[in-house]
Amino acid sequence: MSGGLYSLEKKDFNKTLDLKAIKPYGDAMNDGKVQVSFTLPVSDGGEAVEAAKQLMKKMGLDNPMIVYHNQLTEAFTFFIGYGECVHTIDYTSIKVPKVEVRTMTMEEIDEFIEKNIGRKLVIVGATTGTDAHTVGLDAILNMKGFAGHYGLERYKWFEVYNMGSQVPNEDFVAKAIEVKADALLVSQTVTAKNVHIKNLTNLIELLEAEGIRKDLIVVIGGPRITHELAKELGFDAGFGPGTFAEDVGAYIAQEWVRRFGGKK
Amino acid sequence: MSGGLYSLEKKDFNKTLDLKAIKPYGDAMNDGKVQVSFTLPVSDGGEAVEAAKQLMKKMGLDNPMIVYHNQLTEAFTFFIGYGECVHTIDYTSIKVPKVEVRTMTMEEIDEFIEKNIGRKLVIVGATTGTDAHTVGLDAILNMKGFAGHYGLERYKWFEVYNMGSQVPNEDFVAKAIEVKADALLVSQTVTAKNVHIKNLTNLIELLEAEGIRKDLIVVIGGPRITHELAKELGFDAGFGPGTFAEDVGAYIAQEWVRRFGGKK
Amino acid sequence: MAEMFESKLGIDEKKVEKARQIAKDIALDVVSFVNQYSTVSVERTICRFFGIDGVNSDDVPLPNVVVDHIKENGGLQDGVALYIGNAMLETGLTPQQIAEQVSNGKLSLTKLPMHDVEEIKSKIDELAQEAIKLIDEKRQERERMLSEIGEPSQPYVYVIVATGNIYEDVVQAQAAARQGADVIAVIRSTAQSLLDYVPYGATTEGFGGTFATQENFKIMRRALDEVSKEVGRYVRQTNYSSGLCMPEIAALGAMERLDMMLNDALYGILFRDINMIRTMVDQYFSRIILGYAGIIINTGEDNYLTTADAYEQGHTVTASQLINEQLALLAGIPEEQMGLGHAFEMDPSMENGFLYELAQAQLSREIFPKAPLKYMPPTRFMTGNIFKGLVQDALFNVVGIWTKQGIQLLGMMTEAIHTPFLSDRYVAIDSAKYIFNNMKNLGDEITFKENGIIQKRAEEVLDQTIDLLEKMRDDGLFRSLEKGVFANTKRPMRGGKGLDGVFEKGKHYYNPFPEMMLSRKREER
Amino acid sequence: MAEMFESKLGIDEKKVEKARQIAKDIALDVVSFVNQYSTVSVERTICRFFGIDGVNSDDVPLPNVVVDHIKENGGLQDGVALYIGNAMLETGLTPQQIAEQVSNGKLSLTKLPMHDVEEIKSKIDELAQEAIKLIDEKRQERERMLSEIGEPSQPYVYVIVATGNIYEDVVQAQAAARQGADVIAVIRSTAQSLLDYVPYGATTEGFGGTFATQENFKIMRRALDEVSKEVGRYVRQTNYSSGLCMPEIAALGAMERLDMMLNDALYGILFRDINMIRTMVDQYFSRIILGYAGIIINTGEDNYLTTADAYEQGHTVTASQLINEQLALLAGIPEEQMGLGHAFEMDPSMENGFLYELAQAQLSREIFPKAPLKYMPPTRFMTGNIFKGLVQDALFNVVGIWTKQGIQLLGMMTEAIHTPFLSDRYVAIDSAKYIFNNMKNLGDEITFKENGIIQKRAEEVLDQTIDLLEKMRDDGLFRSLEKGVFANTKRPMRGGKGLDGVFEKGKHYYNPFPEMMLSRKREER
Ligand code: B12
Ligand code: B12
Ligand SMILES: Cc1ncc(COP(=O)(O)O)c(C=O)c1O
Ligand SMILES: Cc1ncc(COP(=O)(O)O)c(C=O)c1O
Repeated sequence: MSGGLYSLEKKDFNKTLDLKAIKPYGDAMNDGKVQVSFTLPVSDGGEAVEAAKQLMKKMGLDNPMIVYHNQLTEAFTFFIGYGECVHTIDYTSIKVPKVEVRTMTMEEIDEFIEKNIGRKLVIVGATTGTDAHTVGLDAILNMKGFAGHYGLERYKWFEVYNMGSQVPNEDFVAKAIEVKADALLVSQTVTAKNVHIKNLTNLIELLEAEGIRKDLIVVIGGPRITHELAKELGFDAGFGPGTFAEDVGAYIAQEWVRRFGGKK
Repeated sequence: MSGGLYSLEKKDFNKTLDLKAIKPYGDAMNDGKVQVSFTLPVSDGGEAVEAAKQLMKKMGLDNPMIVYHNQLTEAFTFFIGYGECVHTIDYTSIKVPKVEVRTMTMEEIDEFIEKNIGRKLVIVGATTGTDAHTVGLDAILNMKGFAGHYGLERYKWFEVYNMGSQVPNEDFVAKAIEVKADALLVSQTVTAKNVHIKNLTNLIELLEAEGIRKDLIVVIGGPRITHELAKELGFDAGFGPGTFAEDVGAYIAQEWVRRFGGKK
Repeated sequence: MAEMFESKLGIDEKKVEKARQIAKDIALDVVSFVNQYSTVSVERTICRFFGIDGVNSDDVPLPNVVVDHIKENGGLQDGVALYIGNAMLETGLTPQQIAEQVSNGKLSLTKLPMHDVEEIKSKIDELAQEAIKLIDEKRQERERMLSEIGEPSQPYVYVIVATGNIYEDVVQAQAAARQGADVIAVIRSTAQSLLDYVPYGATTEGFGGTFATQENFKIMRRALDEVSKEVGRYVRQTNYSSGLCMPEIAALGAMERLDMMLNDALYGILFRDINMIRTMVDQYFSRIILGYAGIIINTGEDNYLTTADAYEQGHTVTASQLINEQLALLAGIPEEQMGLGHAFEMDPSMENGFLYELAQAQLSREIFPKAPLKYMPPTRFMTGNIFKGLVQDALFNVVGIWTKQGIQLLGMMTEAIHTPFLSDRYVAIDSAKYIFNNMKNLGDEITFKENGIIQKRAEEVLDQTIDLLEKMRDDGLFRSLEKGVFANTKRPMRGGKGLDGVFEKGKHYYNPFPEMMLSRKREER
Repeated sequence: MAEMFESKLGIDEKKVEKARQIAKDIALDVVSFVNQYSTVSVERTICRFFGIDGVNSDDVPLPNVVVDHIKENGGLQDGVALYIGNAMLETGLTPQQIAEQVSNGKLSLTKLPMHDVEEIKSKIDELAQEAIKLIDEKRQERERMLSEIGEPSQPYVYVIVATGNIYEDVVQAQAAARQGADVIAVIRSTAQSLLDYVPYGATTEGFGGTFATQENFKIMRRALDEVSKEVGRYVRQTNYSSGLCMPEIAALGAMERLDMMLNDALYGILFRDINMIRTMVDQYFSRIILGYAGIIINTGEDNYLTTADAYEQGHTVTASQLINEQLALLAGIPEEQMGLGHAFEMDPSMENGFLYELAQAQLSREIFPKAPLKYMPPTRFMTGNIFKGLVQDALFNVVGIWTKQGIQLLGMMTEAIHTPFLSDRYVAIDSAKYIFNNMKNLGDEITFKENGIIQKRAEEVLDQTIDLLEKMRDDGLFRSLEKGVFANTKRPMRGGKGLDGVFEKGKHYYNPFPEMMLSRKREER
């Protein structure tokens, strides 16, 4: 009942936030807490647990704690662990490329195109390769749109061709030429074994072979697509989960003007 | 429809098991797949996701994928990620200290003590310090035991004093002296802020101050206790989750003979 | 057809009968249409039944070589059976030898002199008997194993493996069986359904799945038989026959003792843009085979709800199930083999969504009392939040045990991320087993409030189903699909993949199997 | 006492009445016993109500200084109020000044000349009125805020914070509120319940929890009021008063507008080895305070099932709830403030365990129709398998919404590992909100089969409860606890901590609060 009560063991880490060296947060700043789970190709036992802990240590997780381990089948054991991460990240130095676009509503986009371009922009969209997922593309293109946001078909100043799914790149490019597209919209969902990378790279090659790459705004989207990836693969922009039609619509309209000037 | 069908992209890792360099297993040998989750003290956004990925890279997780991120409150974002671990563990070199004991049943233990020691071994058990968790200790000591394994009170050749919970180390040691204990059994469940380490270290110090450490078998148990830790702290053995009375009983009986010879 | 039942939902049995009758009309119309046609895959199936197997030096399967050969030479309208039978009579070779010779260009089947048609047919019938004998054996083998090793209780715990490598699949399948799985499905490599041939041999690379090949079927069957004995529970094997090779894969399944097969022309039409005539013709033959072989079919209504809203379009699932039931019955599939599909796809953010889902699942149960319904987990609303996902899957399992589904395809918490890891499958099985055991008799214990939310919802869905079926009967199935009745997806009757593989049966066309299998089935009853 | 109810469980209302009557007998017996005693903590509570606060240079709280001083000088049997009142009359100082002087050794309360007892009592009553006014204000403030800001629907989502640092707790509490929490409990530092004083000031270090201090209460209250306005939902604050300072902490809670308090002598007896007389005396006064202050109490029956088997000992929970209800009523706590405890602790590996749990939860609901029952998550069978744990918590949430529990203390998937991380709490809230919304009206929609597993189980528990209560009435509560009726734990009547702080009230003993508070409560009705 003396003052000694509060002289508890001191925590041995600095508890102030330093954006130049951020760490994971469990329930105190910089405690570094990280949860992991993984399977090792060994049977369960003391040695397995020790191996799991050593692995966590190599990952930079101090005081590794294996809180659960269970043999899944002979020679495979599943682990759940918690540890304290020693690594830090300089948050202030991170710069992420983002699609540069001024947000606009459907009405604003239509008005913008009418004023600055004066004709309908022609768009061809498809899920290419062997990919059969159309929900994302339809969310962007279909009249009814997605989560209360109308799709580009509803816009007065876009003319939209939605080719659907499993479209070979060759057919896609042929259609682009046929309808004199201003922009191509590609959707890719299946990313297992990086099949999308191959397919997307091939599309750019085809467009270049046809000599039309520079005349088109070429955009990709999908649950695993980032703008960064799109740029790397030679596309103009990439759109990930949570995209709405107006994000893409605004981008295409503005990019068109940026690239090809005002009314031609 | 030609033979090209199977010339798919090759996986770029060796898919054979090498116990000198094991890696996590997602769904193929050596794919290295690890799941992580953690919170960073920054608001959500592209930069936050990038920071999370960089952290994963520092942990040695290649191709880091943030599959979910959600702002928990301003300036805190939760991440779930998957990546491919680059680290390997030499499983063949792992040796884990284990309690050395020949497994015996209750009857065998009683017989063993009767034959080799010829008198009841006196045991004092307690949950010490401020810890109020008795279920684990009772599982080992109480008549009725745990999961169908009788507790040590049921054994003919053990005399058991169960002091219950929240026992100060001083009282515990006094009792040991009073009843001329052969073995002390300590249970520790609360490990927050390493309170158990402090408490257990203090117990050994007390025993040594009293000059009785070497005369006693001193054993600890609890959900976070390992034999390794027990040894480090100066105890004779440590018992973790899943321990039954016969594990401890057999150990005490055998260790007593090992240490103090046969009948005295 | 359905037994007398006491409905927990208070639904009117007469309405159910009415719906069933309309569905039957729709199905009869389809069957009488498809009976006029055959397809390249039907013909390749006949080749396979006759023992033609292997690939040529270009890796083209010999059944394709033979059928393409006859097609190119303008003889397909008569069916391959006739040409093979004739060639056997003429050359004395086995069908396999004939195929090899055709492949080498040493033999032209259409150029051989034609024997008497009745003579040819009796040769063909001989071959067919042999094929059927093999299937009979496989079927008996299954029955024997089920009774010797043991039949698990329903819902069956159904999990997928999808490593791309059949040997890795085996490791994972056996692990899953040990953890408690009752059914193992080997997911096919992406878009295999669009291949107009069946790949050959054991394969170790695939995209998001492993190729369905006869050899792969065999390897997995052996592994599952082994582990079945170990765990004392017959572990069922599943693969996919929907797609351009529907009857062919069905035949391979029958020959390698698969126990279930995904089999749904509607899935191919809607989600793979396969031509509707092609796949309906294929489906009819494939179902005759599967029905005969004792293989449970799995239909794909669950997929509708991945693109259409589960609340608004719940009745489309029921309507499609009823049509699929009738199409299956007409192909000789008994109710006990009808794994009609549906899915837990109600928006998780919907107030009382669980109640609506419960109503729909119970409705399926009551309309199809004998069918081992195939209940699919949430997929549409799964995100990368594996923790939330695990809870969604848990509620799915609650509905599964509560409404006594037959086949519970376990959800994986990583659904939106990757094909399952070994550990994902463990977590899913562990969780499902916990729920199934902990809530074992929930379904027997609970009744629904009269005219409450659940009962009303069921009634609403049933009424909407009847409305839809009536419209569909007016239009016919094909026209209805053109209008986009299912999955918000419209498909033109003459569009899609594989139409060029359809042909009208000629005067001499002969395929011995449908009649043989159907009549034997009839005798059995 | 309970309203007429239509029982889903088909339980016999007469049995419930009978059980309640026996429990009342037991409680009356306890109250008449404890009425003869007071304790050091009751006396310190009076000091606090009189405005005595702060610590001396040894960090000893002044209420302790004053009470110990009187005790040492042999005056405690008359109660501190009398001495303080007398000293005020004698010195003209405020109670705080008096305490400071005592602490400095400048004043000896027992040595002052004694004024007329009636005069002293009227001085005391004046002070007491002021204290009560403050509590009234706090109570009205709560009511105002509830109606202005908004009252969440039940089950309230209740989560704990436990960082050890009140400022870190604030961050986490506000985050939780934003995510959807309705109640925030600040877990106390381990074993604070064994401290015979209340620590002082804002604290930043604790073991597995944060010290309960008046300042910490204030800091959290301010933070929660702030976030309540932000989220448009009044967020309740909870702390713990069970333990050696039961009435003292209750008083601090009343003064700082806490909304709920853990308050259960039985918990202290069984799980903290606190002497039963001490804590029963303390509890009686603490409940009078809490009842008056409009604070919901939380009882600790849930804890029984962490050591005893939930299936075998389910009835001990019910029996204890009934006793706690009667003890609370006698202390003026209305049913609407009775957060009686129970827990989801059925062994997850038990066949139909969910059904038994459902029966027990529904039974609690039906026996205590107006009480905001506090339903505790699985803890005993939680392991390090966070995935399995999340599913156990999900089923717990299902039972919570289904049986309309009042206060759902959310389980954390990391229960067996650590006090919750910020993200653990998020995952728990997200999952509970999903289930509560998705199954909103499940309870209204479902009825249980007559004489089925669920109904029979409820009846069995009720019968066992009556048996147990009858035995307990024969023995009296104290003797029963010696026999180990609850939680498989035996406690001697004269053993345990804190007995030396109990004393028999002397002839002049005076504590103005019980009568004042109880009579005002009576008037209110
Ligand atoms: C629906 C679905 C299906 C349906 C598709 C129906 C249809 N008509 O689309 C069916 C049942 C047919 C199906 C089949 C298969 N599927 Co699938 N399916 C899904 C599911 C459940 C939902 C996808 C979805 O619709 N999301 C909703 C939309 C709105 O989101 P989105 O696509 O991200 O779109 C948004 C943004 O990304 C962006 N966007 C998307 N495209 C574009 C394009 C442009 C230009 C722009 C600007 C923006 C944009 O905007 C959209 C709106 O914000 C996911 C699991 C999941 N929960 O994610 C699996 C999933 C995508 N499928 C998967 C797989 C493997 C398959 C199969 C290959 C399985 C098999 N072996 O049989 C098959 C075959 C399909 C194939 N070859 O492509 C995997 C993919 C794994 C991977 N990353 O590689 C997933 C993740 C499931 C899993 N874990 O296995 N599937
Ligand atoms: C039951 C329980 C309680 C009960 C305890 C009742 C009682 N009489 O024991 C009550 C409700 C009182 C309680 C209170 C608290 N608890 Co508690 N409690 C638990 C719980 C749910 C189960 C523990 C248990 O009984 N396990 C079952 C037994 C059989 O397993 P076991 O102890 O591991 O024992 C086995 C082995 O370890 C070994 N063993 C154990 N002891 C010994 C000794 C020897 C000599 C040997 C050989 C072997 C051995 O053998 C046993 C059999 O195999 C855990 C959560 C969980 N699911 O683990 C939390 C938990 C242990 N409690 C916790 C906490 C923090 C508390 C509180 C401090 C919370 C608070 N601030 O109010 C309080 C205060 C208690 C205190 N100061 O100690 C934390 C501890 C965190 C940590 N690691 O520090 C846990 C993990 C929950 C959590 N996540 O917060 N708790
Ligand atoms: C009925 C049915 N058939 C087949 C498949 C898969 O076939 P594919 O190989 O086209 O992906 C599915 C997948 O969901 C299905 O539901
Ligand atoms: C009724 C009751 N009071 C108090 C507590 C906690 O008190 P302590 O500070 O002793 O851990 C609990 C914990 O479960 C409880 O149930």
